[in-house]
Amino acid sequence: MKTIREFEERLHKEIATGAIAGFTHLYAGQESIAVGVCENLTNDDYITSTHRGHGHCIAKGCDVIGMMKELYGRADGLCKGKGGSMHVADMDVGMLGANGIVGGGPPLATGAALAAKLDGKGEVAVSFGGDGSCNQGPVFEAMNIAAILKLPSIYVYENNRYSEHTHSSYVIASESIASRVEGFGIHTVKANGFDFFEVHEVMKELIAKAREGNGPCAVEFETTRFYGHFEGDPQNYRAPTELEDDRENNDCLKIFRSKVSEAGLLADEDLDNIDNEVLALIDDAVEQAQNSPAPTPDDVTTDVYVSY
Amino acid sequence: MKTIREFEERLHKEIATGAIAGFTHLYAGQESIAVGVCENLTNDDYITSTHRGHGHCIAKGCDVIGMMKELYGRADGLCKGKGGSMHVADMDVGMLGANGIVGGGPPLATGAALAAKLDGKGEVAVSFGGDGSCNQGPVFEAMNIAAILKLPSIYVYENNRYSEHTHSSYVIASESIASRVEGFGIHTVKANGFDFFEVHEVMKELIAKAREGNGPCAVEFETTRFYGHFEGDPQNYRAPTELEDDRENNDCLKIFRSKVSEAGLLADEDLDNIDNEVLALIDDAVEQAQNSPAPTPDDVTTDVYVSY
Amino acid sequence: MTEITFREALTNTLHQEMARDENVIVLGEDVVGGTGNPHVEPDFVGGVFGVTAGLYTKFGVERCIDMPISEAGIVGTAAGAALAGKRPVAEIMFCDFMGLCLDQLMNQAAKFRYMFGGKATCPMVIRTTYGAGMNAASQHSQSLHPLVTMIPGLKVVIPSTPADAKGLLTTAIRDDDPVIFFEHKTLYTISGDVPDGDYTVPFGKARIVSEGEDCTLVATGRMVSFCENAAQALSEDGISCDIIDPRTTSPLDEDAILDSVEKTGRLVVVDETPPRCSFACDVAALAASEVFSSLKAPIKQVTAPHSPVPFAKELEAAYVPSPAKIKDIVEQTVNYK
Amino acid sequence: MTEITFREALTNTLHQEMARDENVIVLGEDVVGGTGNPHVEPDFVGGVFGVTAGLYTKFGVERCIDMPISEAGIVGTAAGAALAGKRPVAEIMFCDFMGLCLDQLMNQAAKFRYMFGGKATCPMVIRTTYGAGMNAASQHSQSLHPLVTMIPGLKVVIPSTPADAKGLLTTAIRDDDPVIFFEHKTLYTISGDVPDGDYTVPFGKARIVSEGEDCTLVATGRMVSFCENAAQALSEDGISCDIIDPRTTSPLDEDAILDSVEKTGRLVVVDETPPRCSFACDVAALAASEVFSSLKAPIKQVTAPHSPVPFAKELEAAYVPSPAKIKDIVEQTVNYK
Ligand SMILES: Cc1ncc(C[n+]2csc(CCOP(=O)(O)OP(=O)(O)O)c2C)c(N)n1
Ligand SMILES: Cc1ncc(C[n+]2csc(CCOP(=O)(O)OP(=O)(O)O)c2C)c(N)n1
Ligand SMILES: [Mg+2]
Ligand SMILES: [Mg+2]
Repeated sequence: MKTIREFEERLHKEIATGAIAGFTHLYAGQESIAVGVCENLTNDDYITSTHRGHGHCIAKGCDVIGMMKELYGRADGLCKGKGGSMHVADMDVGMLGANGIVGGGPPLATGAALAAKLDGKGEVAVSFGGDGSCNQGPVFEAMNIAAILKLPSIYVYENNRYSEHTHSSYVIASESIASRVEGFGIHTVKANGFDFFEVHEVMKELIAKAREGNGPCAVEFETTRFYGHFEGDPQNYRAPTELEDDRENNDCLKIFRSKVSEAGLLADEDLDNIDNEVLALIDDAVEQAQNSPAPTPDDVTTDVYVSY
Repeated sequence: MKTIREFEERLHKEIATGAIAGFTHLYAGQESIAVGVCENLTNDDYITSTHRGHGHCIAKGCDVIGMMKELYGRADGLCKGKGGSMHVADMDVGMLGANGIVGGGPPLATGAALAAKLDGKGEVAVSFGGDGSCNQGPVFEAMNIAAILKLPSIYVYENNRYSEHTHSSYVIASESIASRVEGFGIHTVKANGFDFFEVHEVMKELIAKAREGNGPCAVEFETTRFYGHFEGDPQNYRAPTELEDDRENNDCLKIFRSKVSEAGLLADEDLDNIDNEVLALIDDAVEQAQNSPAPTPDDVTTDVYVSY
Repeated sequence: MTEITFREALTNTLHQEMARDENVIVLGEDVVGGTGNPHVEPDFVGGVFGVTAGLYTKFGVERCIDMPISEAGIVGTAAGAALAGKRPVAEIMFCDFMGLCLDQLMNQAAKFRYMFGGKATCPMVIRTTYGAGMNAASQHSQSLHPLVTMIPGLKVVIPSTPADAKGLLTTAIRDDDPVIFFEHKTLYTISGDVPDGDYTVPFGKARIVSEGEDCTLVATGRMVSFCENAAQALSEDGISCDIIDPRTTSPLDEDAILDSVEKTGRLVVVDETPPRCSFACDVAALAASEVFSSLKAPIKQVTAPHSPVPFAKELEAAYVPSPAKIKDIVEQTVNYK
Repeated sequence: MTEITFREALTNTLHQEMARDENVIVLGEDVVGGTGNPHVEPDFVGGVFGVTAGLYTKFGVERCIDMPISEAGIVGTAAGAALAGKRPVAEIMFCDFMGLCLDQLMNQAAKFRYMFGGKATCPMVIRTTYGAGMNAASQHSQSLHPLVTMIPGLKVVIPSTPADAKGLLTTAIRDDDPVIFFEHKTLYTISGDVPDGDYTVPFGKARIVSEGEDCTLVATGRMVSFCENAAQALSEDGISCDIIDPRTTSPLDEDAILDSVEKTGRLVVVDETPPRCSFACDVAALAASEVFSSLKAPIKQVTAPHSPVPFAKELEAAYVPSPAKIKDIVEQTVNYK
């Protein structure tokens, strides 16, 4: 979680300097979800992600340095500088891609789950999506298909209350995302996404069910994003004290740390050490990214096809 | 209802002779729905329809002779022979078109309902769709949009148990179409589509609600089709006695006639007279269609644009 | 060699490839038929054009999968399964429905490999039907190969004979890139000799349908036989034509086309799509750029008009390029001074 | 005349047309911004590129409508409202998302009038952004005007200046056919003189950007200024160019293009799409067919390569046609022997 947080905090700064081009959507604030979900997965399981994908990538095991290089558009980035923030992917760890198309991921997760079912090894596929994505037609189709084929897929909705600048209460015509999804005959849970431990528990059960062949399930997590929709967004559509309140009371990292400390799982010192390691990793990543080679014009036309 | 039935029965015969080209999907068996719905509408209300659209067209007031000419591909057909069975439309009576795209209609009905709402005259828009259409993404989107904007639209699902050759119990991952639609925060009713009077009652209430500004609603009608998915379909995917059973016990016309007689609303004689008038009309339509002029090659490129 | 129909060639190929590689799966609407009805055993239909007949009975419900009417969901499912190691062959009943699943084709399947820096493969085939000729009207008669030919990352195949149907479908299924496979509705019933056993036709390699001196005709699918008819009639007037069937519009066998135009000095491109931004334009522009000095006459296209496909028989017949019209344009081209 | 930005020209036009005709309504994702948050008054955003700013405040929630992320639903709603007498102007944030709503564009809006025998009108405008230049990568940088130019029943508009932005958008809103209106992301901030008051630019009428003798350049949108840059550099070498901006790719001002090529004898078409079945092919094929005898050199196209749009700055810069590359190709064309 800390790695994701610091990755994003650092990006926030680097982007302000103009060092990183393109549209970047930061995941800070939602870390407990990515990590709480992915801690229950192995490299053989699949995830699909969104435009706000850094957290999912890191949680699923994408190389942080390779990611930073990718965001800097370097030739040795995870995707050779061709994808950038919205398209980070790593097949080796079952990360089937961030996705610039809202609602693009769930049908792919359904497909990966179909493959997993055929392989018969108990793998699962998880799609991450936002509150806004739940209104996209292909997302409904994907869930229906998974349900009728009893596929091992889990549809995670991270409800951070906004799709871009529009409040989720306006665009979703139902009591909740969860209640609507339930109508698809899919077992659905609503949970607190601010608490890593709750996320982890909920997902443990859902993923186990999916692995056992009980068909798809879904979960709606309450959460918040600490930065704008994209970097540069002034966020004046948010309530005056909303962000401070969230940072104060709904910071999943603070909650995590205090729970860990209270339960005596780790000493403050150990936690600090981890934090310092993370900071060093991010520093290293940025430095390596800054010093990595840029791609060359010839790279434009490679990797379009396997063969052509 | 009788007009629709005879229109379809006659088509069934004419198509077998090769007189009518293209893909034709007969509505026979479902008449009570089209008529029970449209009897509650005026020319200022809108409907959108499907590939199985003849019944909706006739019920909404399209000219039967013009329709028959259209199916025969004549220059003076309702759509000048350009549309054919799957694209019959008549803006003058609020019939926004049969539709060859399954799920194509509901978003259009949502749009027409938006226009109706802006016009503020209490008009409504009804979309007809089959059980198969309810799995199409844009249909979900259309209902969600109508719900959040509180539009005067009604989504009618005619569940005839099959989408082409596939049984609806397999492809719809929910208890019922109705229960899933309800998840969209839309008031939804499930009703017996075999009984004209029940259809009429149910729709009367729903349409009145929509006219009064209470937002969209939906209804799932149980029904059956008496012919194949399209003309030429051997229907061997249906249970052995299914069709005979339906014709015997679930014929909406028989049910209508016996109810009307029982209630003493019309004498047998009067009903027979109506039937004879209908037969004469259909005979006339076919004869006129057979004798109508074919379109000419120059017509191919007209009507693409208003101006170009 | 065995004489079979275009449809049989496709069905046999699916059987053959599914038997060869257990990663090959088939999915689509009504590809089985009868699924879900508690009173019957399924496998009645095998796709509305009958191409997937028998696959369910042979390979089971796990590998021949009926899908709901959800084109985006179908292609997305296929693309996701392909990313995860399967080789799905999905059926989109009519290419007209591509408008519903284009995102999954254009922004997902076509771009994975590139966006992900060459590390993903998406070996899926989308089989679909196209073309006019059955009076199926505007939404069931379109020819949309240009729509996907323009998209980098996709390969586009249009067989015109039963043998090519087999050879190209085999290649498509074994190919590691996403392939859109167009089957002309009116060709299912044509017959022809098809090689037995394992048979592949490479992508990007045109078929030289006939050889001549005076004009090059380029056409795909149903239009190939229309060109053959026209050429037959033209030969009676002493005009002989090269007829080139590119077989795949992406990749395109540019050399075959250009070599021919260098020889004949004249080019007529025939296609049944509307004219704008079409495959006919594409081939014409190629020649106008690459073999300009060989050209003896304007490059002509014979296409459908800029209008939707009409329903009535008389209108549809006037809409589709006819052998007579092809003949006429070739004559004009050859007589150009 | 007032000097304003491209964005301001569009915003002003929307205000003007909504004031003029109460049937004009605007809908799209975040066209208001802030809707639904109980703690704030909306209208913070006015579209992610700010084009619809102020419409909500001025015309109210009934006529400026925030929509869920449902592109098919948005276009379908617009099309249905248009059939029922409204004049919706819907925003599809990036044209890349057309894959999600193409059915409603291609099979519904574009074909109503034809399928219904000329009795329906569907006066809707789809405003959308296109083009590379912001390092937005493969799914947010495409130029998809060929995709809709090929569809009979649609009109396609691409303004390149603030004045055209106003004049063409006004015409689009008043037009009775469905119009797809492409706005290049990088042009929003350019400034230029724009006529005050009521101002329309007709469809199908090219803008002659500059006149010359040696070569015809055809380009739209952002590529027009790239051609101007190239022409400027070429003029120093004594080469003068006609630059033609068709402004609408459908309908196309064929005469303006052909007249120019007849004069110069040379044609270079510039577009930032990939090359296959492109608008560049379309224009090249037109000239190769219609003014063959005037041609002195091969018709060349300067386009993006057959690949998705890459992310990294260096890659994107190499992907998009540059003034230098245009200059180079024009020189080759002019020097062709
Ligand atoms: C198909 C599509 N439509 C619109 C967009 C523009 N867009 C990018 S992110 C976004 C909001 C997504 O909201 P949500 O799903 O809640 O995710 P969040 O940004 O809150 O993580 C929108 C509208 C897009 N990328 N893709
Ligand atoms: C988008 C789309 N997909 C597939 C088809 C082919 N098709 C035509 S009708 C049909 C079945 C429709 O079933 P349902 O909605 O139940 O209507 P019914 O035929 O029973 O009236 C299908 C799959 C189509 N026309 N459009
Ligand atoms: Mg959100
Ligand atoms: Mg049905």
